[in-house]
Amino acid sequence: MSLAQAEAHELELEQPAGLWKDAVQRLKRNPGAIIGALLISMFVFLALFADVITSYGPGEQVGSLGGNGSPPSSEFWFGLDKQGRDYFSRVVYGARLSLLVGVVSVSVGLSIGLVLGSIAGYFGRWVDGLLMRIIDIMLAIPSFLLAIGLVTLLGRGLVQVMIAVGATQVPLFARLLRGGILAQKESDYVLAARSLGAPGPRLLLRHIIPNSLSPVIVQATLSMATAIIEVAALSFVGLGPSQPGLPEWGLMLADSASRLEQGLHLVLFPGIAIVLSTLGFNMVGDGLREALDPKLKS
Amino acid sequence: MRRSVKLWALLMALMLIAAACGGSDDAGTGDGDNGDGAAEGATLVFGTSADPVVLDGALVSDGESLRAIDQMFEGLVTLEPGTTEVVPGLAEDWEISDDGLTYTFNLRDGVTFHDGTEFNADAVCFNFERWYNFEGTFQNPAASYYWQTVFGGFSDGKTPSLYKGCTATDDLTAVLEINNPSASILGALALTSFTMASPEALEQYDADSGKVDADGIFSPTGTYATEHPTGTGPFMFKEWVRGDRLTMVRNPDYWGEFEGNIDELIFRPIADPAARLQALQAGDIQGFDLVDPQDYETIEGDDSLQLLNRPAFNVGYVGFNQAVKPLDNLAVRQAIAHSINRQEVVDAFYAGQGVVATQFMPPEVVGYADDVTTYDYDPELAAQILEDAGVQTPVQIDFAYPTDVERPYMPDPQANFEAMVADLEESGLFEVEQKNATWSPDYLDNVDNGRYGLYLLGWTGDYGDPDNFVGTFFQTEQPAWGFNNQEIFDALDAAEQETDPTTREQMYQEANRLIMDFLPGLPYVHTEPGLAFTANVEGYTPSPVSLEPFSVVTVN
Amino acid sequence: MSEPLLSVTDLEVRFKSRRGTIHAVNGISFDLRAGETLGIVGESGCGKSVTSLAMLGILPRQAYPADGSVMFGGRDLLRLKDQEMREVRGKDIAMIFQDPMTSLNPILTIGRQLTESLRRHLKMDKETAREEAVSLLDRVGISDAGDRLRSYPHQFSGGMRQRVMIAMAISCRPKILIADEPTTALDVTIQAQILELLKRLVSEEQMALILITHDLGVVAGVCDRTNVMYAGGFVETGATESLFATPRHPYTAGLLDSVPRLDASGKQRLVPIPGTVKTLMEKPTSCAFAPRCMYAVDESRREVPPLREIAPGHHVACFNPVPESDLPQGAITEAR
Amino acid sequence: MLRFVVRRLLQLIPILLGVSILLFAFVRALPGGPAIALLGERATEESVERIETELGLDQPIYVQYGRYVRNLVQGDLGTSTRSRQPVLEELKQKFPATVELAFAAMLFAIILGIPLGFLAAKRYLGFLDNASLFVSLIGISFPVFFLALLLKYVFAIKLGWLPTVGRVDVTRSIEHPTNFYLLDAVLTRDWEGVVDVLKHLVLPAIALGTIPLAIVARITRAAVLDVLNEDYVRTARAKGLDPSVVDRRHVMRNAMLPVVTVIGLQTGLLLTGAVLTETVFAWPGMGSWMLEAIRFRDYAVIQGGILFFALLVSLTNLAVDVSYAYLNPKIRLSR
Repeated sequence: MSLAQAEAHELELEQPAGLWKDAVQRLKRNPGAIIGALLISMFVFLALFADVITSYGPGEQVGSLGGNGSPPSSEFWFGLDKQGRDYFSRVVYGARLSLLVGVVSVSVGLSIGLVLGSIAGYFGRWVDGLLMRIIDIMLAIPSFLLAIGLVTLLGRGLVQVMIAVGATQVPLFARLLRGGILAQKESDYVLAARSLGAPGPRLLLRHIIPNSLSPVIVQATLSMATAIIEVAALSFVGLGPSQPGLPEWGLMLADSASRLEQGLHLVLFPGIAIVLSTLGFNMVGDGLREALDPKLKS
Repeated sequence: MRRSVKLWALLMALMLIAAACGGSDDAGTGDGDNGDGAAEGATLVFGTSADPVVLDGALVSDGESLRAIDQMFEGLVTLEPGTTEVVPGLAEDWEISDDGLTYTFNLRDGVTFHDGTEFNADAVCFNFERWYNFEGTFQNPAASYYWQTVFGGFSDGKTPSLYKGCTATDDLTAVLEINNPSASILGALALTSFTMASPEALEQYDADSGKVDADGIFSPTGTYATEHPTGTGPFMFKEWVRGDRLTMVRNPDYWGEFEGNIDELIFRPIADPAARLQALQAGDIQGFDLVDPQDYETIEGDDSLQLLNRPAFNVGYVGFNQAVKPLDNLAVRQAIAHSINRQEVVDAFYAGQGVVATQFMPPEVVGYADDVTTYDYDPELAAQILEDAGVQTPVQIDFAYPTDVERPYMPDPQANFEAMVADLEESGLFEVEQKNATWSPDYLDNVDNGRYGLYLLGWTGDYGDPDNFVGTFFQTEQPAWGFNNQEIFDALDAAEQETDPTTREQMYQEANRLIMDFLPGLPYVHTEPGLAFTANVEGYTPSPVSLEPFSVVTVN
Repeated sequence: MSEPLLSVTDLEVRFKSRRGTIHAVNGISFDLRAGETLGIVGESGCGKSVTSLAMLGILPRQAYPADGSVMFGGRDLLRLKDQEMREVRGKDIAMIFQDPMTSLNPILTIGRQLTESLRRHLKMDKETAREEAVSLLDRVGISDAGDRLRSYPHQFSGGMRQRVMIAMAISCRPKILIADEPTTALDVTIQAQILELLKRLVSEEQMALILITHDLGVVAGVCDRTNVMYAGGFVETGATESLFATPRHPYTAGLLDSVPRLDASGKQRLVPIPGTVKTLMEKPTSCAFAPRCMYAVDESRREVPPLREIAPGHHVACFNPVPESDLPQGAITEAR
Repeated sequence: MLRFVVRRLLQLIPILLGVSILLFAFVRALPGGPAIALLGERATEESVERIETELGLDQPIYVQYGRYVRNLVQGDLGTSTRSRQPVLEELKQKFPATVELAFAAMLFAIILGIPLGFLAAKRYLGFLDNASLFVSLIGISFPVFFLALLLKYVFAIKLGWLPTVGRVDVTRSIEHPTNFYLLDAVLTRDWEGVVDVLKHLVLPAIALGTIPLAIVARITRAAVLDVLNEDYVRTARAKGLDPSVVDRRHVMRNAMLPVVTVIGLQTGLLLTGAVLTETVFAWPGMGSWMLEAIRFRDYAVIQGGILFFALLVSLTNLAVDVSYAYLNPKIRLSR
């Protein structure tokens, strides 16, 4: 009687919890997920109350122009950048931008992916074949080059950049959902429902999709992390959103890359901000994956 | 996978030790074996922004190719180091006929090409004839840009050509004939595009051959320009690994003196400006060009580095496209000029290496007028001008700047743009619709087709002649400027034809005054582009047109 | 009677888990003589497998032998250093497991896995080990053993894999063979063949066999003596015939009643034992079977019944053993 | 097995054709063109038209595509408008640079990742396990370019131990039979050269290899944990085999199956990271080349380069499947 059996044995003894209740229970017990959730909420807080937290606007010129900005001081916690702007408020407003980018691009990728995935999964045959070939083509091209290509094509407005980053996530979500649907389609409860004459589309929307959602939710959280890094990377190679004075972490990092010697803080603060926000999403994503994984041994 | 865990760790440790101990010897690998003191046979590694395109002067117009070719080739005439004054090169002296149509060059004796063949008048005429008879993709403006700018057409006569012919009257005398007089020919011949290549090598490595694919697309196939460039210059070609490095070595039997001590000159492309500076700091390279003004302070502050500046030979300006209302109204243009604090922009983003421009030419170029109308920063005056002209304020204007580009006259377009827009909007006289696009090709495409009202642009001169500045901008009607001012067009045409230097200078000064009154745009800066070197590099003489031989440089 | 080959006294095994310590085995003792076949029978979760793993010292990470001793060849196996224990494991005491489908390494050839113990313990070189492996496969009834060595586990049926497991176990001529539910995963016809094979090999090699199973039929056919185990302890031990004929512990009787009897005449009602085995979070202080036992008396709920000899070689741990009269058709009425 | 490989290769053709069409359309849809990119401020109306006719861009689109495919089939990827070199020639230079970097990064990830994952699994829920989980999470969240910058700043600029740019010390001339500098140096027994190339490889490989390292460690840990619970490991221990033998022959060999798949997939993703690492370390590879090509609208290079990338990614995936089948006899013998 290995420990796993003992554990499973006990869980059954407590009254059987639904998948979600059980997941939440497991999440609470997972320290990583908790830390992740704290990190995310910190950044959400920063994003929502940016104007309250910071005493200067991100674009407001407070110090002298030129030079390499000034190091952190009591008044300007993160110092000033070369345009004489308060770096602390730029990093804080950067959080608002990054979360916005993350949310929008993931929802773009998610929605298109869901549509493609469900069509492919549900109709199957040549529709599935065709869509999957398209997905293969998109996956064959390294995602960053795809993003660069799309940005060059669509232009470098903030919206276009978000769409480009979102588009690179589409194959991921499409495949995940298609896999989920195919697995569900063969499962007994679907066959049973269909034998009772339940119409296909209603079946698809009411039962099949909700049940194949858990891996998609995990992926959505992880994709938030990738989206934030990808936009910063685009800015780093000079293809990020191009509104003047935009407080985008990647851009802030790229601009001060050559002045590491004296402007180290100009690189460190945005860099660490990217790492922490991405870490938050990755941790919660991991926690979710473990919590939602039905067959998980202890 | 027959390795126990311990073995994995051992392998990893070994790799790290090999890497680390390798680093124990002198960190700066650049200066190779010779240590201190003005030792003989130094090696200098120079960080360039990109690979040269090809090493054939007649077929390139990009800066990096010109820099490499300048080290290996020489023209009939050259420029006094650090200036734009024409001095003898491979030609000891020359006479120009009264009608300005014949140029007789007396060549230096005893000069040989790197492949040992003799440099003589036949070689000179061989080169000129070669350029004149270019066809196919060689006529493509991206290749033979300078021939077309200076001489116009080719032997196929599609467009008229200034070039009439070249005859070698004797071994050391070459006579060049042109169809109509042009004062800028001599200055132009100092250009890298008109440097002398060895006829023997040109033929042997079929510099002009190429293949034409099924659709008539001609692409050169010869190896002359990539593996066997052969000139008369102080350095000889050794090896070129694209993307990695271009290596040149000292020409043992160079005809002139070779003041420096560089035996091996290496150009290494580092595209990212930040990476270039870091490589210099770490000693992996000993110098690089196109220093970002933001880094001037860093370099000057570091005593192991030094900053050199080229005399200003460019102009940064805000273009006004008069095809876009209301920019056709002079009063509006004047008000804009008075509302932009050009001094603050130059002080902030040019780290003291820039000076506010008053006209579309730098001071060093002949024809510069000291007494042109100037437009000092005076928002009240601007308001007054608009009021007198009965112009409704705030005036709606659109203003554009290019992204991801760095030019000597505009190292950080976004910073300049933001400061200027702030000035315009603070004056309360203008409402600015901000636009931007990627420099190449979208931004330039939009400017050339007059899609922007106000736009940030500039120009770096090719050779020390006013025609190469104001001539290029305003001698003909262009969509970018959107105006048709015959008086200016005629003044510039006449000035270009004038051969007498003093009258020519007065004519260009008059033209500049005319231009600045008409105010087709607002010049705001001349910069002295920066180069950075390690402290142990001496003798490098920055030149306005970037014609800088490394043969005079010493590395201690 | 010869000196016992193996004698286990008061063996206790516990598991560390998030909810505290689980007492899987609570003090069992038994001896084993050469050539003897001992059956350990009980429902799943009663700790029988854990006992075998404890004896070999291959308990899972969270489990640990809390008390008692396992004397073998004059040494207490529980106190041996792992290096010494590895000399015993697979050489003197070998083990076969329940599910042949997963007990063989899927990516190694049968030959490789067979010769492993030979080369480790008997320091055989490759060639002799191969020949020995071929003869072992013959002995366990696998035809054309020669080229079978190069094939992989997934190319064998369940039964054949169990035969390979047996060949591996006996390869070093162990003194004791422990078989943990060897036939449970097989279908009935194969089960009989495997049991026959085991009986033949045990007698040929004069090995002692501990057969762990929940299937009374298997025990009846193979074992000389049988110990019935419940909730980590023996409740009844003795010769198999007398145990089957006169089960004195209510649990053993209950087990026998819940097994269809071939010789039963007419309609026969199978009586399941009500309730389930409760996980023991602390050492039992009373008869663990009491809550499910209709013979339970007050004492059963206060003290742990010791094993008492109630007939020659027949012990029972019960304060109110099933009286002779009720056997064998002692109907246990519905739980009250 | 061969049939399996051939079938997969045949499947590649439609995908690569699809990629080539996508690329062709994408490139033509890009605003602006190569002409202006080349001429910069010097572009004039006619000069732009002149270049475009030169490049045949004024011909109808299907003609251009016909030419493109015809050349492609003959292995002619066209000429770069920027360097006037045939794309194939440049590919010979750029491709080995990126592959060498990707390979070094992957080697770094494997050499550290597998033992780390293995140790974490063995000390399940112990300190090392939690620590390695946390470190690998940070590894995954660290943007490549930020790490590259920090590594370069600390080890190259501040400590000066390692070079900041390029693949080899410029003053050293290494013959380049294969353009894989490490291989070239070894082939020509230029041991000093080997050390020098290694020194140039260390920082970029670590920067690029950190994310794969984190992923390999996590997958190895999960795989080893699964295998440790398998019955055949218990059988091996019951045979009295030494723990190292059990770990190596039984645990690791089985755990490698899922790890190999991940390593394969990671190599594909590495090419993305390469673009960033190459920019920071001025590494003359495909990544920086693609970036420049897109900026200069160098059509032939964009099409040829990305198509080659796609081919590379598909071949790595195929190699992964083949090695998985080879490692797992169940699949190998059933084909």
